[in-house]
This record gives sequence, C-alpha cells and structure tokens, in this order.
Amino acid sequence: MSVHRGDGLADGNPADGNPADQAPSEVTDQARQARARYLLLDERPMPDLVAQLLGPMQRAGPLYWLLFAVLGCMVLVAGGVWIYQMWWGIGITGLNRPVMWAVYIANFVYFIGIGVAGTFISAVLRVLRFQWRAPITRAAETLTVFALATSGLFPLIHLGRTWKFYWMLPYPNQRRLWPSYHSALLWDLTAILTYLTSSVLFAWLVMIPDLATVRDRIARGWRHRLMNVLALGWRGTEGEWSHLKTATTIFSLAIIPVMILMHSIVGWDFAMTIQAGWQSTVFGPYFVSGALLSGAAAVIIVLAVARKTLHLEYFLRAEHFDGMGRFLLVLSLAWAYFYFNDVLVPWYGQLPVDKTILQLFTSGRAAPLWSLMVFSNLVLPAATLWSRRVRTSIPAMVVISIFVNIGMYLERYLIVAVTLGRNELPFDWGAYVPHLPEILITVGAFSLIGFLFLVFVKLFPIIPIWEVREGQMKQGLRRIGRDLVPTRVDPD
Amino acid sequence: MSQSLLLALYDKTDQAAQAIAGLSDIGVRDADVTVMSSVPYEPQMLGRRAVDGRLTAITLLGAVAGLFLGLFLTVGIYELYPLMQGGQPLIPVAPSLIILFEVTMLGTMGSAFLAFLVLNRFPIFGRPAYDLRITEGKIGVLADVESGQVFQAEEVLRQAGAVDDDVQTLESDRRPDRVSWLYFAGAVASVVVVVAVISLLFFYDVIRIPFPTQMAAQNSTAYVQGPRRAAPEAAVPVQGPALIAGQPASEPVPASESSLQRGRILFGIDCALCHGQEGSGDGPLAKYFEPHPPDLTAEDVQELPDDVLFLVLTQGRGIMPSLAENLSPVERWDVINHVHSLARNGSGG
Amino acid sequence: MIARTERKWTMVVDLDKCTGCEACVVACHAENNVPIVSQEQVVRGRAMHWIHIERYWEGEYPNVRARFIPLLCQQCQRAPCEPVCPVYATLHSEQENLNLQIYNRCVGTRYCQNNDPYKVRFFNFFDPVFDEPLNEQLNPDVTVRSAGVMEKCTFCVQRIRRAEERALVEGRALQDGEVVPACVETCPPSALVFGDLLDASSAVAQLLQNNQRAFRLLGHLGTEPSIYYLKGGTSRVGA
Amino acid sequence: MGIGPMRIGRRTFLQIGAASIAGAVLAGCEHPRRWVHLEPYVRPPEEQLAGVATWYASTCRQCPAGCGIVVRIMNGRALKIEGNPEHPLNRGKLCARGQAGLQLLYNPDRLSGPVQQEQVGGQGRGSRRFSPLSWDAALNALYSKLQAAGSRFAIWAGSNTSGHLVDLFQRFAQAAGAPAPLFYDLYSALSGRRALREADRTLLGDEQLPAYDVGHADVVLSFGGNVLGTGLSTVRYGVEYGAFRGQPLGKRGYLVQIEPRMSITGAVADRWLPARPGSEARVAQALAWIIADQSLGSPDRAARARALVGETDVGQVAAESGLSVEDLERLARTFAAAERPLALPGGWVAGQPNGGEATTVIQALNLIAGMAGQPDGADWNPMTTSQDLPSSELVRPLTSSFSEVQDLVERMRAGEVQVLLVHGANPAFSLPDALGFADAVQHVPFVVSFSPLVDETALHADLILPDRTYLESWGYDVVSPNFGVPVVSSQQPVVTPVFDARSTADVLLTVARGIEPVSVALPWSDEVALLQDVIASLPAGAFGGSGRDVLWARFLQHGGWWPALSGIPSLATAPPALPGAPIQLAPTAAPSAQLAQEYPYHLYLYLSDLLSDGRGANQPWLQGTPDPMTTVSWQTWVELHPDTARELGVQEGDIVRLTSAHGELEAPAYLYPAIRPDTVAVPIGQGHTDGGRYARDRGANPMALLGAEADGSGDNLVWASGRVSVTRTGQRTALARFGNRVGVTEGFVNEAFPG
Repeated sequence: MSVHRGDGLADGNPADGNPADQAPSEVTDQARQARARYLLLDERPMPDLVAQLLGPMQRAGPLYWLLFAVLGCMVLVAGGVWIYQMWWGIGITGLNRPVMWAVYIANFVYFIGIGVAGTFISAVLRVLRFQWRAPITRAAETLTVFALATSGLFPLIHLGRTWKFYWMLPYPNQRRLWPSYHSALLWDLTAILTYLTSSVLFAWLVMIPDLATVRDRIARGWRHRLMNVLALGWRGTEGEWSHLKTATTIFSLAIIPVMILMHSIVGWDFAMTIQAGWQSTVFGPYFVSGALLSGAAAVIIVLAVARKTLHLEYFLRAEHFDGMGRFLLVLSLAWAYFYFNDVLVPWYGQLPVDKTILQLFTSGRAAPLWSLMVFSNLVLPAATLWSRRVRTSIPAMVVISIFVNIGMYLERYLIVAVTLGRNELPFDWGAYVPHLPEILITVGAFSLIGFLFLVFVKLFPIIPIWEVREGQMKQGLRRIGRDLVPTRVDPD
Repeated sequence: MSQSLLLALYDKTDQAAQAIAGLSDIGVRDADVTVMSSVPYEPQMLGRRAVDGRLTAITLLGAVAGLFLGLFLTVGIYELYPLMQGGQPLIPVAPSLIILFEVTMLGTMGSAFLAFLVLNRFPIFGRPAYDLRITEGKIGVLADVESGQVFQAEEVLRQAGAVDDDVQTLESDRRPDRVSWLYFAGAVASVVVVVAVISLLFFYDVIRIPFPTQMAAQNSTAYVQGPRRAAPEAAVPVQGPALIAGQPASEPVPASESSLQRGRILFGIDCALCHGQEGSGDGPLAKYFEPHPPDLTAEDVQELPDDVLFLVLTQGRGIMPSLAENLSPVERWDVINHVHSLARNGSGG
Repeated sequence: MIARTERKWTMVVDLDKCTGCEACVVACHAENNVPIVSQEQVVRGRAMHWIHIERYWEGEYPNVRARFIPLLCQQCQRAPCEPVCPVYATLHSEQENLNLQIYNRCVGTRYCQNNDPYKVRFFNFFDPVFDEPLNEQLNPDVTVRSAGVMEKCTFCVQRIRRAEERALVEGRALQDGEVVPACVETCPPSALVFGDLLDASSAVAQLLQNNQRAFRLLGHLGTEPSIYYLKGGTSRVGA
Repeated sequence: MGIGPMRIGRRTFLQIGAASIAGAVLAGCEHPRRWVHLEPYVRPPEEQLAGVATWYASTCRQCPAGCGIVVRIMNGRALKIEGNPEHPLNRGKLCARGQAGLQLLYNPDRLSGPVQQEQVGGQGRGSRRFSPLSWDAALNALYSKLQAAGSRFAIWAGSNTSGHLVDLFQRFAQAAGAPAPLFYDLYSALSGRRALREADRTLLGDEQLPAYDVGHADVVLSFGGNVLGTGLSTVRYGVEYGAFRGQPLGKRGYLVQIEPRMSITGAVADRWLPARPGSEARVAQALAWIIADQSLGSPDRAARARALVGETDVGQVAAESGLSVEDLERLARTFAAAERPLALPGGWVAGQPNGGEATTVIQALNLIAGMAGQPDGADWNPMTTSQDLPSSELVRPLTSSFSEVQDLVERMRAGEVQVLLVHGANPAFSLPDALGFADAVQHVPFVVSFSPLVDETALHADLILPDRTYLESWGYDVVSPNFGVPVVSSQQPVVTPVFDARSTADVLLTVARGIEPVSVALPWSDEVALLQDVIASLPAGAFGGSGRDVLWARFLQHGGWWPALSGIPSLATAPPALPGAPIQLAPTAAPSAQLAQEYPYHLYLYLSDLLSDGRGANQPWLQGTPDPMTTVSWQTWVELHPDTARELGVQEGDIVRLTSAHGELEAPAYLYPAIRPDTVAVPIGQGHTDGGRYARDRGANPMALLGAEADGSGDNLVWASGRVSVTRTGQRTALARFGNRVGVTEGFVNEAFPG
C-alpha cells in the first residue's frame, strides 16, 4: 500500500472526499487533467456511481418505447418468415445448385464473430491486467451472449427440415440415430453450446456484486425481487469475494481457448471441404482475426450508443475508445496478414478453379463488393487509426467501426455465397441473389440483438460498478520528480 | 452458550483493520469475524488470512468428468454405431480431440460456477446479517461473539471509529424469505418444465406435429396398398400366359398330401387374412371390404372349373388382388387343392 | 440385413459412344421418382436430374466441337460428401462400396452438396408435385423425397436388392449383367456398362483391363470414383 | 373386371399396410420398439421391398419406328418401360421418348369419356365448352352422321397408327366408297419417309424405306439428318452407333455430318461440315462426280459413278456450299477408298424444293459404293416380297404424299367433306398455317376427333371419342424400316384403362354394323378377333408353337412375330440395275437479291430431340429434361451464331422476332456456337395452344413461318427452304437452361475430363 500512502493523493478509500484538497496546489492542475482523462483516477463516492447508473435504468422515454416497438416488430416479422419457410421449403430463398449455402450461413459466421469480442475484451484484457477495460467489460460480455444466441439460430433457420434439428444432438432415442462427429457441423454445435453456456455463466458471475448493489438501492418492487433472486444473496464477504476472483480467473483462462477454437471451427466448416476457395489451412486463424476485428468494432458501436443514450459520459471516456482503437488497428493488420496468406497461395498455384475465383473477386462480378471489403477492413482502419485524434474522437470511431462491420459482413458473404458459385466443372457454375425472406430474416437478426440490448439496459447495470471501484481503488497518482504519474497496485 | 452478532460499519480501510485487530486482541477468533465490502479488498489490507482454494480443486474434478463424457460421446458412440463415412477411420482422432477439449472445458467452467455457488452456500435468501449501506461503500465488520464479550467487543468496534458511533446487535436468526425462494424455485422449475416439454415434443414424438414433409405416407402405391387395379384382361405377361383357352399353361398339380400341406400354409399366408382360416369369408380384414369376401366353401365357388379359379388367383377379381406376384403357378394349384379340401372337410366335419 | 458378399459396383461410361440422347435421364426420372421441376424453378437453378448430360463446347466455328459427358453420382470410395453429414444421412456401405443416401434421415444441411465436386446431389427445395394420376406411375421401391431433403443417384440400389433377393431365393450367386441401373438398361449405344469390378469376368472388369482410354473424373481430387470414363477417340481416315 | 365398387379407401389400406409392416418389424431381427414408427433407422428404405412385378411386352407408339417394349406392372400400375430385349429392332434399348410413354398413359389432362363441344353463337367450334355424354349416345351421334354422309366423309390418321386400325380405316373408306384415308403427320413428313421411298423406287424399283447397317460401316456421310436424335428409327441407330464406334480390333468408324446447325449427330461426328442449306445434295453429287472423274476407289465404283451422275462443276459446288474443294476431294477419296462407306440422306434434304432428286442423289452414293442390297450395306427392306412375310393380311404403316393433304384440305374447303374423322394426327398444330387447315375445317359440318386429350385439332371437333393410349390398347406394327429381319411388333394393353376411353377400332366396328355396305366389309365382333385372324395367318415364328391360340399367346408374350434366326432369308441380291439416264441436279438457286435483302437468314427448323414433332409436349419428363445441345427445357428458343447476335445487338435471352414471308414468331435468343452465321435455327415441338397443362401456352410453334408448297414430285412438304429476318423486340426473358453459360465455353474442360 506504500504507493498510495506515498503522498496520500489517491487513497483507495472513497470516503476521503476529493484528495486534491490535501495536495499541494501546484499539483492540482496536473491532477485535474489526469482525472479528466482517466476514469480510474477520477473517483466519485459509490452512491454517485450507482445513481448515475440506476437513473437511466429506471426511466424510459418515448423514443425508447418507439425503438422497442420497431425492433420487436422486425423480430416478429422475421419469425413469421421463418415459419413460412419451414412450411413451404427452402425454395423461397435464393439458394440454388450449386450455391447451397448463402446469407444464412454468412450471418451465422458474422454474428459468431461479433460474439467472440466480449470474451476477448473481458477475459483477455482481464488476464493481461488492462485496468482501463473495467467499465466496458459488461457491454462486451452482453454483446457476446446476444450475438452468440442469434448466430446459433441461423444453422437452424438454414436447415431443410428445421424441426428435425434435434437429430444432431447426442441423446438416446428409439430410432438408433446418432450424430456423426466426422462432420464439422457437430464440432460447431458442441463448441457453440460450450461457449454460449460459459459466456452466460461468466457474465452472470461477474455481475453478481452489482446485482446486489442494485438490489440494495431499490427497496421494493419487482426489480428488487428479481435482483434479489439473481444476486443469490450476495453480501460481499471476503469468502464470496475470493471465490468470485478465483472463479473469474478460471473462467478468463478457460474461455479464451474455447473462444479461439470455436471460431476456428467455424472457419474449418469451410476448410474441411474440397471446395476451391474454401480448402485452406489458414482459415482457422484467419476467421478468428476477422471475428475479433468485427467484434471489437461492434463493441465500439455499442459503447458509443450506450454512452450517448444512457449518459455514461463519466464512465466511458475517450481513453476507452482510444484503447479499443489501438486494438482495432492491430486486428485489422492481423486480418490483412491472414487474408494475404489466403490469397497469395492460390494466386501462385494458378489452379484453374482458384484462378477463376480470384478473377471473380478482383475483376469479375463480385469486384465491387470485394473492393469495398478491402477498403473498409484494411485501408480505412490502417490509414486512420494511427492518429490519436481519430481514436479519441468518438464519432470517427463509430464511423470506422460501422465500415469495419460492413467489410466483415461482405467478407463472410463473399466466402460463402460467391465462392460456392464456382467449382471444378464449369457446366455447374451458378450465381446467387438473396431473396426477400433471407433479407427479412437477416434484418430480424440485427433487430433481435438490438431488442435484447434494449431489454437488458433497463434491467441490469451496463457498467460493472465494482470493477470500476476496484480499479479506482488500485489506481493512484504518484509524484516522481515534478511530475505526477498514474500508478497501480497489483498484489499478486 | 449464547452467541450474539455485532455489526459495525466503517468508512476507511484502516479503521476496519484496526477494529479487526482489536477484536482478535480481546480473543475473538478470526473465524468469527467477517468483513463485508462493496469492493474486493486484498485480505492483507485488513490483516486477514486468505480463504482456502477448494474452488480450484472442485473445478479440476469437473474437468475430469467432462473429459470422460467427451470420451463417451466420441469413442463410445463409434463403438455403438460402427458406420463408415468417406473412407475415414471409424474413430476420427483429430475431430475427437476437438470434442474432448470442448466437453472438458464445459465441465471445467460449469463446475467452477457450481463450486462458486456451493462454497458460498448460494443462494441465500432471508435476512442474513447485513447492512444495505455496505453497497454504498461502507466496510462492514461482523463479529460473532459470546455474550460474555459483547460489551468489550462493542467497545472495540466503537473505538475503531464505527460510523455514527453505532454498533448494531443482530439476532442471528435466518428466517428464510419465502417469496424470493418461490421466485427462485419458480425460475428453476419453469426451465425444467420447458426443457421437458421440448424433449417430449421432439425427441420422443409423444406429441406429433404434422409437419407436411414426413416421408412416412408416400405418394406412390406400395405393394400391399390400394386401391388396386385389376390386371389387363386377356393380356399375356412376359412370364407366360396365365391361361390359354382350353389348356392351362401349367399342368394342374394333383392333390397330394404334400400339395395340400403346402396349400394350407400358403392359404394361411395369402388368403386367410380376408377369407378366414376356414375359407368361410370371415377373415380379420373381411369387415373392411364391401362386398365381403365370398365363402370359399360355398357351392357356387366350388363348382367353378379349376381353370377359372386359377385365373382368379392369377389376375384377381373385383377387389381381390392378383396373387400372381405371391404364388408361383404350382403354388396356385396347391392353394386350389386346399380350397377344395376345405369344402370337403367343411361338409365332412 | 442379409449378409452381403464383398462387391465393388462400378460403371463404365464410354464417352466415345455417348450420343447425348437423354434416354438415360428420362429413364432415371421414371425409375427413381425424380420430380420434374417447373420452368420457373429451372430458371432459378433448381432442376433435378440424378444423371444428366453435361455438354462442353470446344474450338471455334467452323471447327467447333461439342462434347457430352453423362454425369451421375460417382459413388466415390473416399466420398467427400459423406463425412460432412452430421446425421449419417449419407454413409458408405463397406461391403459393396456404395454411397447410401438415407432420405428420411436427412435434415437438410446441404453440406454434402457443397463438398461434392461433381455437383450431382440435388436438393428438394419444395415438395415434389405429381398431378393425379401421374403418381400412379411412382415406383414403390423408391421413397418419394419430401421438401428439405438431399437426394442423389443410388446406382438403383433397389434393383440391386431385388436381384440379390431373386438370387437368394433361387439359391445361386448373382450373375454379371443381372443388376443393371435404369440408365444403363436403356442406353441405346450401350455407352454405359455396369457390373462388379471384383468379378474379373464381369463386363466392366474386361473393359477396364489395361484400357488406355480409361480415366476417372477429377482424378486429382483423390475421391476414387466408382465410375470410369473412357475418353473419346479420333479416327484418322482418308488423306 | 374394372376396379368395381369399393368402400375401401386408401387410408384403410394404409392401416393394413402399416399393420403388416408393424408385424414384420416386431417379428423381425430389429429390437422391439415402443410403437411402430416409420422413422429412420440406419438403413435406407430401399432395403425392404415387397411384391414381385409383372412384365408385359408391347410396342412403343411415341414415334413410327415400332420398337418393342416391356412394361413393369405392379399392383396393376405401369411403373416403368424398358426396351424388349428379345425384339430384333431395338434389342432391349429405348430412347427418352419411349421412356416417357407412361406420362401419356397417366396424363392428368386425358378425357374421361366422350365429350361433345357446344357451339357458341356464331363462332362455331372452339368454344372449349365440352359436355360429357355416354358412349352409347356418342356412338349413335357418330353413326347417324356417318350414315347421312354416305361416302362424303374423310379419315385423317397419323403415320404411326396400329396396322389393324390402318386396315380398318382403309376397308371402311373403301366399303363406303369414300376416298382413301389420309395418313400424314409432321414426324414422318420431317423425317422424309416419302422421299426415301421414292428414291428407292427410282434407283431400285421397289418402294421401301431404307435401313442402314451403320454398325458395320467404316465411313458414314450423313446429309442433313439427325439420325441419332429424330431419325426413322432413333433407338436402332443408337444401337448401330454403339457398334460403329466399338468395332473389332479397336476399329472406330468415321462419321461426317453435313448440316447447317450442329445436331447431336453432328456433335458426335468426327467431322461436322456446315454446308449452306440447300446445297447438301449438290455436295453428294460433287462427291460422286469426283469419284467418277478421278476414278477413285475400286474400278467398278468409279464406273457406277460415271453411269449414275452427270458432269458437275466441283468448284461451283464448293462455292454454293461454302466448303472448300479440298474438303470435297478429301471426302470423295475417303468415301471411295472406304471398305464399307454409307451415305445417309436426311429429312432436311427431303424437305427442300428438289427433295426427291436430292435424296436420290445421296442414295446414289450407296449404289456407287456397291452397298445397296448387300447385307452389310444399306439393306433395302425385305418386307415387300411376299415370301419374306408369308401373309398379305398385315398392313404396313403408310405415309401419304403432301399433295394428298392439300387435296383433302381443298375438298374440305369446298364443302365436299361432311364428316371428318381425325385419329392420331394433329393437323391444326403440325401443318403450316399457310395450308389453311383451321379455315378449311370450318367448312366441315361434323368433325370427330379420337384424341385422348383435347389437342388443337380436337378443339375443332364437335365430338371427341377419346381413344385409349397405346399402353391400354391392342394392335400390331409391321416394323418399317426393319433391319434385315421382318418383324411384326405386338401391342397389347398392359394396364386396365385408366380413363373411360374406348378403342377406336371397336368404335368403328360398332358403328359399321349399322351401315349397310360397310358392315359386310367389317365382319369382326371386336378388334381382338380381327387381330387374332391376322396373326393366325403368320407361320410359326421364332417362338414356335402351333394353333391359333398358342400362336396368339406367344405373339403377345414375346412382343411380336419374327422368323427364327435360321429362317431369315439371305439379303444378298444381284447388284441392282442402274437407271438409264444419269441423275443431274440443278445448281442450288441463290436467293434473289431482293429476297436475300428482305429475309437475310436461312431458317433451319428441326425436330426437338425430346418433344419430337410436339406430341411429347404433354409429358413433363420430356418437357423438363434439358435439350442435349442447349440444355434448355420447357421453352422454345432461337439459335443464333454469336457473331450474328453481335451484329444484331442481341444478348442471350433477348426475345427476337423471326419474320418470314408467311408469318412471324417470337422467342428468346440462344447464342449457339455451332451454327452457320447466315442461319437461325428453331426447334419444333412447343407452341401448343391446347393439349393439356404441360403443353399449352409455352414456347412458339415455328410452323407459322412455313409456306405450304409441295415439291416437284408432289410428295413432300417444302419446309427446308425458308428464309427469315431477325429483329429485336426489346423484351428479355430468362432461359430455363440447366447448364451454365459462362463456364462451358471458357476454361478448363480438358482438366475436367481429358476425353
């Protein structure tokens, strides 16, 4: 604790009021700047934080309800289309021979990609002890759960006989049916179930103390009861805390390989085939990098929106967007590197089929989509994110993130729907155009995620209060020479 | 020896630490003191010992369990259903590894969460010794002291600078909060029910949903199905003519014992369902048909020339299907012989 | 199931004899209840023909040349389409080296079609329509597939089974030429030949015996098809 | 013995079926289950097969060839048609059309019983308002009309009518003193049957259809005929082609196809020569002349050549045809040097203004080669001479000349025909509009159609007495052309009638009883009696047996009559006497500048490989199967050479309008790399306005583009000399093509298959 005790600037204890009062005056400007910039240095008493969060949680304006209704309808429509499709058959989509997979699978891959971001930020950053992550983990984890749940729907939507989906589950039955683990789809199924379960548990686990807080702040009513149940009776004893920390560490360590493997499997779904343009050993890491890229971008968008609508300017600051921006840059470069791998080899091999597909992308019918993809996945981020000014400007970050997401969606689409149109026998080539049902269902999927978020933010604190507090407690300013530097305590 | 619970709240960590130190000075055992806070403090901060790591152990157990489940899912199942695909080995090693890993991880994290619940005795509903202000940032020190020490302990806690100079004495009852329990139980129960219903609906088809694409009912007309179509009149199949006027294509088989025996068996297989074992037209399916199948022992049937009976067997008649597909010519004669014997037995017996 | 003798059902397609007359296509439709797809659906690329003639153009007018190649399920020994099926709807019969397709197991992931380099698997995008009384003709030996199910050439497995049963009843071994898929049976120039490659005396074995013209489609993929093609020759006549 | 009145529904039977299956399952080796469930096991349903099929032999009537078929029957239903392996003509093989016969039998649009068409106001027939009536009423109506008409009725039948029906028609007309019945339909017209007969008469003095032993030939020149697709005997030539390619010692014949647009025969040919339309026969003549002139090949070949053809300016022919002189000379050398060369005249040649002569010239090549009459050459059908088929009772299929058609239409227009009976032909669809059948038929007071479903001609009928389809009815067919063996194919019902149709032969016999002069000529009680009489007149054939009933049974059982192989007369005859005067073809007339300018493109019509002359259009299997060359199904298309299309600014799928002197047609363009740039091709077969849900209102009928002139001999319709102009309409449509366009012409075919 010596650091904190050093000049008594930022004691871990909130009740000191504003430590600046006790500080020599020439320090204060720098201190003020530092606080303005870093959330973890800018302490507020606990009740403040809670109030800032609970306020928007309990109020809901007309705009909210309008959005609620619109998104809800979108979801309902999509559901209707799905039932219609089950009744009449997959034929109502634009699928054909040979393009047997298209938008549905593209959505599946895309949303799973979004899904990995949460883990990345909350688990990886936790393991790597990036303290600034504190306020954004909750949003990221929630996004994970929702995106994952949504993406999990698409393999079902895409099934020719959806109502037989359970034939892919290993359960004893009178038909002597058993799924074949030869098939990459089964790997997918297992991986997604594992990841979804653990993500939900993870999110819940780290949310428990905050649930308790909400429970205590709201004296009665259904919210209180709900929180009371979900908080499981958390009191914050040392034992609870220590178990929480151990469990969190275990989750963080365990869920990272699960996340990576899961999305590699999604890549392997394609790589396992002998379809030219799919059969590639780099697909695993390539898909993971792409997923992280789109996921990180998606988190940025969610944060920006939450910050604006829920007035979280105190919690979500430029520093966080700055940090996410750095990651976005790294990820975009990583993605580019893997994509280059994936393009270089076929180009060099000049196998007829590969050649055709490359031509189709670079100069053929798919050229516009392809160029847009390259622009928004590589050119735009790599060109702009170097500058701190861009990274710290929230509108700029949102725009870039939107582009990145468009780019990543296009990438999935090109890989699935367009590549399938070319194969070894030119007689069987084909083209694909998405039809209305597919479009509606896709829109519905995006709406679903938005809808779930709408519900979530009104029930649960979108910012992990205790983590912020913990961070603030461990952060401090220390004077070295004439300067003040942020410092951190890390016992273990 | 009665115990009583003292709870004091503090603003600062060092106050809390001081209180704890004081308590141990007056001989309150560490185990009887609990610190509650809204932020995880490192135990050392308050001069406490770290809590043991049983959670990790339980998690490891879970991991092992998961591993075995994975082994069953992969290796075990291939042994159960040895089905080959694409020239791959029956047990694909690499994919199996993936499954093993995934299921192991599921076990790990699942058990970690369970351990978390169990070790904390969650869920706790009811009124545990607690103060709402703790989540406002206060640090709560909860001491479970013997009645003898109560006054002493309160003193210590106050001196450490308890908020409002106040030390609450809580009676250590744990009356459960029924409503919350109901909520909780309800939630769990509803999940179970939903899962159960779904599995009954789909997995075991207790309730069938008439989706349009079940291939059980076929659009084609299978062998035993109707409505049947009579064979074309007077046409001659490749197998040879059933009957050329005056001369049967196949010589009648004499009604030998063996022939009659064969005839009886064949009759039981091909005819009895409608005409009845005794040929009296009262087979189990007879009621389905209008007109009812005729009594074969009746005069008018028996009087028909064998050629005609042979033709009826071969080409069918009315809604009686052709048995050409079931009975070879010889067998047809066997059946005819048996039919005649039926009449004889009928009249005889 | 009856224990079966080891077999390697094989088809030889002599591209030199194929006239592209489409007889095999219609024969297959008749034998296997393959639905006819309406014009609108054909336009959308949903046509279904278990066996179909692919026509490739070569050269420029007036020396242009059209090449026919009848394409059907290649019944690969190492079929890429099989292992990707999550529910064993398509699997391998080890005794006879057939790719079995079990329609009523299929859940319609369409993964197999993606992984099928020959694109000879066909998906039922809608329920098939057989206007009464056209359904009178449907072959009861073959399931009529419903919407959402993948289907493909089975080497007329129902004919194989019937022949086996007959042989079993008559207590003899199956003879060469006793089992013939519908396409082979009807092919006027006998461009298609079918038989058991393990039986050295069978027509296919004879045909393939050190035959320079024999090749397997997309051999470089290593799928080991059971269908061998004999490439077309050229006649040098006159000066 | 029909289906009879039953109160048992399919449902009950399903239960019974399920029950029995349940029994089987529970008793069987599988583990017993809680409930019987037709749900999947790890086992395809094709594993459990119940029942044994019955097979019936009969004759295919989808085209006039007369192939033998066997039909698989289960549970009284026709499931599958196969070639009859015993049949000497098609040897167990069958073509696409033959396979599809089942869909004619079970066609959902067939009439269930006789109907009469109500006349609406002034518009006469064609109201499409059909009211059913009982067979008795229908027969009475027909009877009274015929009675009244006396001799002033006409019969129009198709060219693949069963022999006994032909016989009946002829006897009926003759007995009533009416002009001979007309046998004419598009298929036989376009495959040039008449012209071939004529050529045969001119060259060899007997009127027969030639059959070519392609299987043993080493060089085959095919002039404008799609022998393998829509020839006189498609299946047999398919078989022959197989043998042709697989001759002993790896010998592999050399096939040259001379036609302006590549047919499947052209596709498999070793050489495809797009000669200018109309110049094919001149090419043949040039070849003959080169042989004569340069005395190629064996001396007698050269000699015969000199005797057969007059001097020919090879250079001019080259100019006319667009082929090079070298090509012609190489062809001539190849032909002359060959051991067994053959020349096949096609319908396209016979359809030209000089069709008769043209066909003759091409046939002459066979004489020159000395192939005529040799067993291994073009073997002139031995069926004519009575000792070959020891019975004069059997009637060969006939094809009337086009002039007879014109004549009948004239008489109809002149009101000389009181009653018109149409059977097996569809003149309203398959004749050029220019002939004016539709108009002429309005002048016929009473028209009777025997079509099983309402087709374009039946639309003009007052009364429709649906005949049974060939799979439900009796008959025989004297195979012609046959290939060295006299064959009578038997036709018998393989299923009980699906609809309440009645055989036309029986209808005639019934009606005839009342009509005085006729009843004497038609003494039979029903058609089977007639058939049995006719067949009884044949000696024991390959299947032996004796006695009327046995012979009849064997005839039906084996699918026909043909002599035991030992009994086949040797075909080796003395080399035929050559006609005195050498044949001389006038040079093909170049179109007048004005015509060429107005209608710049040759029009090449061809029979669709699947729909043939349109009679297949009501069968989904034929509609939905992709055309071999274009892979298009369900549609009519116009084939343009890519260069031509570029000039016209036409993209694939653009709807273009073809305009001829006689009419116009609109259809989507198909860019076809294997067609002369100065030619546009259109398949025949679509464009039905009736004929059931599958046929009607799709595609266009190119007969609208044709004139209705007969050639010099009056035998053949001139259909192969049309000229058209092509214009864009601006609309587009999607071609229902099975194959991809982009890939197939570019890229790596050879890696796909090194063939």
